[in-house]
Amino acid sequence: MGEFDFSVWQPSLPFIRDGLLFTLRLTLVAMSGGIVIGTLLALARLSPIVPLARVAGAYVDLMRSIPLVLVILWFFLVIPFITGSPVGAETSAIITFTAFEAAFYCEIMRSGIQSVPRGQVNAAFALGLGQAQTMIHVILPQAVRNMLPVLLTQTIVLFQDTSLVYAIGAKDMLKAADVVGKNYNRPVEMIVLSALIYFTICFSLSLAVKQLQKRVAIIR
Amino acid sequence: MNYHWNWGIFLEPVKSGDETYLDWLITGLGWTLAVSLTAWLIALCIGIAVGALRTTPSRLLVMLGNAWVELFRNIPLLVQMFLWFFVAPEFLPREWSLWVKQDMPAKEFITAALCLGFFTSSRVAEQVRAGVGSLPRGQHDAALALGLTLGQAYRHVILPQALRIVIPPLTSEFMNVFKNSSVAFAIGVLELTFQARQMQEDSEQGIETYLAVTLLYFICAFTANRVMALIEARTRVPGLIGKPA
Amino acid sequence: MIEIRNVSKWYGQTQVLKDCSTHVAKGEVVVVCGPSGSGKSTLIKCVNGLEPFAQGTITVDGISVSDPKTDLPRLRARVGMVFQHFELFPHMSVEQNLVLAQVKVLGRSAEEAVARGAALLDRVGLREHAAKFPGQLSGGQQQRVAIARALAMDPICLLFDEPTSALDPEMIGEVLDVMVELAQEGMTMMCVTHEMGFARKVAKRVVFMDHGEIVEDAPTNAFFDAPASERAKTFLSRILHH
Amino acid sequence: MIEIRNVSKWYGQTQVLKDCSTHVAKGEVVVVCGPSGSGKSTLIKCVNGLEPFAQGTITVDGISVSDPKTDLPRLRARVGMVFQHFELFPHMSVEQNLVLAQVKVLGRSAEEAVARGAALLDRVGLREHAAKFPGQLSGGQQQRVAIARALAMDPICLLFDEPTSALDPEMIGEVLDVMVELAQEGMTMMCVTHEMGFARKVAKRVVFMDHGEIVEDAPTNAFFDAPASERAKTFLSRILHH
Amino acid sequence: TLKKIRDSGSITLGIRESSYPLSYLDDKQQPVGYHIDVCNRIVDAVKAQLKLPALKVQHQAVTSQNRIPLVGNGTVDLECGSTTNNEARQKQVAFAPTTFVTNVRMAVKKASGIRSLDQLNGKPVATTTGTTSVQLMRAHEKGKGIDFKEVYGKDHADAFLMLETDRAVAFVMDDNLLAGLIVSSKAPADYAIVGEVLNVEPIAIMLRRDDPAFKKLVDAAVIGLMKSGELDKLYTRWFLSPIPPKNANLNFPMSDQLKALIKAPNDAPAESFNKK
Ligand SMILES: Nc1ncnc2c1ncn2[C@@H]1O[C@H](COP(=O)(O)OP(=O)(O)OP(=O)(O)O)[C@@H](O)[C@H]1O
Ligand SMILES: Nc1ncnc2c1ncn2[C@@H]1O[C@H](COP(=O)(O)OP(=O)(O)OP(=O)(O)O)[C@@H](O)[C@H]1O
Ligand SMILES: [Mg+2]
Ligand SMILES: [Mg+2]
Repeated sequence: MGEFDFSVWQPSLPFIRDGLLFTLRLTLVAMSGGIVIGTLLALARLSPIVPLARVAGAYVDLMRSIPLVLVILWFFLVIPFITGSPVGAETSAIITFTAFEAAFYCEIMRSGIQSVPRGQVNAAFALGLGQAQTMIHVILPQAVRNMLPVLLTQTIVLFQDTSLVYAIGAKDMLKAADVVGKNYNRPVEMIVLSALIYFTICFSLSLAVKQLQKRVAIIR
Repeated sequence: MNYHWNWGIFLEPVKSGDETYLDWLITGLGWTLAVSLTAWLIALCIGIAVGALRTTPSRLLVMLGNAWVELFRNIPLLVQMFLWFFVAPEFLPREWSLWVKQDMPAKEFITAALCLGFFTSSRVAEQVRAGVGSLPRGQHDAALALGLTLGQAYRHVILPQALRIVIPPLTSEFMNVFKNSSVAFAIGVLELTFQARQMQEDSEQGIETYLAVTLLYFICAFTANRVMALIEARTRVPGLIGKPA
Repeated sequence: MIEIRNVSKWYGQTQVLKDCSTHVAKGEVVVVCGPSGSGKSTLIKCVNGLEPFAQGTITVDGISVSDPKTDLPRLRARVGMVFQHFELFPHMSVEQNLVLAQVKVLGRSAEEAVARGAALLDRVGLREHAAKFPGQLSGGQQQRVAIARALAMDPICLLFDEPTSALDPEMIGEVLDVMVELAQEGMTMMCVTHEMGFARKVAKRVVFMDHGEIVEDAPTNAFFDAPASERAKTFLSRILHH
Repeated sequence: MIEIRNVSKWYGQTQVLKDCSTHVAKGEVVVVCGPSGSGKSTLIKCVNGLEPFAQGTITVDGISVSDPKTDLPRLRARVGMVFQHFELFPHMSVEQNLVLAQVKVLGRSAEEAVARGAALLDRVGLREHAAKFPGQLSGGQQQRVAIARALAMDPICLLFDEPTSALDPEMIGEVLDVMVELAQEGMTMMCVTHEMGFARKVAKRVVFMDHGEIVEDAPTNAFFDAPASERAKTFLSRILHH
Repeated sequence: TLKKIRDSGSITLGIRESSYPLSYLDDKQQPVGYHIDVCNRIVDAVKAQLKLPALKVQHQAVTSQNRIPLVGNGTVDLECGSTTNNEARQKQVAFAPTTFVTNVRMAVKKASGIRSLDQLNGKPVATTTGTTSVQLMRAHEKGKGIDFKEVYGKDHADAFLMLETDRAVAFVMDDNLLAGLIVSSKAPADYAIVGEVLNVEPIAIMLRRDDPAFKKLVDAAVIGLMKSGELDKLYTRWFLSPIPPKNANLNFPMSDQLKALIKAPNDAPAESFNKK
């Protein structure tokens, strides 16, 4: 194949940008949705109501045991039967990622909640706070702070995983790069470009996480 | 649904030969296991070493360890597979490159196992570092105070405890290895995802195919989970149940 | 004020409280002591319903703790509790620690709660630390904030679970001083502690526990001068010996 | 035996040890005390090289700790150390805890090491617990195992860093008893502790630290009867007060 | 389907992203190609029949893995890619009359001197994962008692990359795709399509099964194109003139089979072709 020809990078930029926007949107929506649903799932898993805990546990274990590509494919094929009408690839991707990542955020939040010393619960109860008040004012804020780095690390993983939407033909950044690579028959150059972009973004994010960790860590 | 179900499909012979579709899936499972287990072994060895390096007092070693981790965890696995398979050999001298590309035995398998192994090692290293960091500093001091060298302290005191602590997150990683091995089809390893594509193209019973493959992946991940649980139970230290070390 | 009658409790197979009975009258200070694992913490947590128990009854100000009809949060709001490890909320400033329950449980307005909090901080000598976070205070200071937090709810009685045993020796004094003052003002208190100086000074009675049982329940002087049981005797000699 | 000369140490900008000098002669017991954060742990960890220091010298049995040519592991093997939180290796049985360093550092055979371990367990009264894991022992028992572990290396001197301050009051006695016995047998010891009874009984001198400085270094009786500095006086009154 | 289209006011076309020149993305990443044009004509017919001139046309990228389920579950109404019409698929979906015929052959580097499949014994041969070519190669190996070292790309471009980077000496695939890959490669003159035809495959537009009304309309539209000579024009535009993105000319004259099919349109599966 000989020498590389990086001139293909220039015309690819608009598509890369569009793909990146989709990737970011998907990441953000799935992250916020995933954290909210994940937290609820975590509460369900820790709740004393056994059936509820079981169901949530089964959901989480199932999601954690299947490759994401297959989950994406399944949702894409199955959602039309639930909703009665087909949804676009992008909507399907957003729903899938939220549902899938919720399982992972659930595990993180669960260990976050468990990392709060039992004495804190006792102290809150002893002050007369109710279950829900204790959860909202005392436990969750500490759990989130303790787990913030892990939550963000998971989000970086999520950001990388969005590349798997190729399975249902949604156009994320990697896909855009891929198509340009094929059009100009410069696939290798485009792979190198996407590797660079992913690395830059993920690396800056992980640096940011480290900074944040110092900032918000609870002084003990 | 407008779909023609055929659950007997797995026992039917494939179009081009005397194997059945089930044989295909079994071959696929075999390669999936081979890639995953090899990668996991690589990931454990490198991950533990790199993770431990990152907790040493030496600035240089810490930086090397950090570089390794950041490099391998910040690029999607799929992209890394491509880089290793298509880009890396181009930097070798011409004859080597040709040998790697045409004659190296099991080249897809080796590339996939190494790539997945390195990728996972960066995550294992991160967990191991966290595990070592969560040990009380006094353990390190106590080991040194007895006259153990730093190496002996890691070998006998620090790592045995840190590894026990990180078994739960390592369980997740072990499960992930099986799931992530599905990306190896991209460079032509004949593993489960590859066989699934081939089977659904050949048989046109896509849904049955993917259900079966999903189930197989689930079983792999679930087995991994149980194996780790067994290890966790086996290595549990009496008197420490429930207490953080 | 606090009536504990024939309380028993099991963790799985093991019985951790065996038919315990005692009481604390209004304005009285009762000290609970005994070896580690004897069930002191468990007993005191039963008093405000933090631990459920299988048999017996506990009433606080006439209200039964184990009655399912009792509004436990309301009851707890009237019983202050101070823990061995302070258990301040680390993500909130000292002031917020004092205000939270006043607003959420008693429904006080924010200003009112802040004012009450400031007054109590003043009282424990920590007015200037209101804006700090617990992690920025020494152990002794944290424990005094915890006492102020309990007092902010205007409790009818206070429970203490080894309030000084996680403190540096130097700081024990400052916390005990606050506790002695409270006792002298007539606060009803039930204290798990091994500070025998404190017990001698303010306790009306000492309750000695071992293996989940209340082995001795005697007026303070009688307990120190002539413990009735052998177990209490060895215990006392061990902790007073050095 | 231990010579500390003009040692200074910084953590970033803050100086945690300021020109500290003292010594422990062979067979002597020296107690170090002072408020929390005054640098006691830091100083004692400098003695066996667990903490590096910027200025000054420390020699143990004539060997300089900070000399880069010194074989630190060998030196440390000859200096026993006992920690506040015991720091037994939780994943090893009591016996393995005692054997590990004997085999790996001193190169003893396994049988020899086990025999020596058993003898020492006997001595601290824990022979029957050899097969247990640290998590299955009480705090006092763990600390006695930790002392046995240090003794198994046949050290020329022992360093203690608040060996009793993480213990339940009942268990302090059993650990102090072992330490007193060692002192009376002529072991060279440097102890960070607030157990003033112990200090009075066996210490030759008391070193008082505050803010990283050695404020006072006096014979035991002189220190207790008439502390020279104001800071030592208030400190003593606070910890003896209750 | 027609009712659904009327109710939703939109029709969804399934497109492929790199099936040159039947259905692929141009340099603006818009779907174009011979089959896309055919589909657009069918859509015109749908608009006319439903009297819905404002009918919205949506595109959904599909892959060889998901195209059939997506047609089945209603996500895609017309699949305008490069789907081979065969018996197994006819159990799942219906096909419009065949609009293209492809021959499975191989591409090699001219310099390699390879002219026939038999020369490939023991050599690495590339193909694309999950395509019928894989089976054809295996069947051929068995028949001739020779042994290829198969290597697999996850899509056509990857498989071609293997040929380009010397990981493989030949790439076995549909000839129109090979032609498309060659013209857009860095050095089109280096490659040639050679060797015997492994299989002849009719390619057609795919639609849902058991929907006679819709099929009738689609059939009529396609046959109309054929009868009017419109299809010839489209063929010329895509196979015999410069096309995007590189403005290269495939120079791929119409095969006799396709000429015959235009005269007598049908939707018979591949099996009936290769029987003859
Ligand atoms: N959650 C639990 N599950 C099982 N056993 C428990 C639990 N909590 C406490 N115990 C057991 O109950 C007994 C009493 O515990 P408790 O904490 O009340 O003792 P204590 O007297 O407060 O001791 P300490 O002085 O160490 O605080 C102990 O034997 C303890 O092991
Ligand atoms: N790793 C560190 N980084 C920065 N400062 C430290 C570090 N370790 C200790 N210090 C500071 O050094 C000073 C002395 O600490 P040291 O642990 O020696 O005190 P101490 O006298 O042993 O106190 P205590 O009685 O609490 O054990 C303290 O102010 C402490 O905050
Ligand atoms: Mg207790
Ligand atoms: Mg200290």
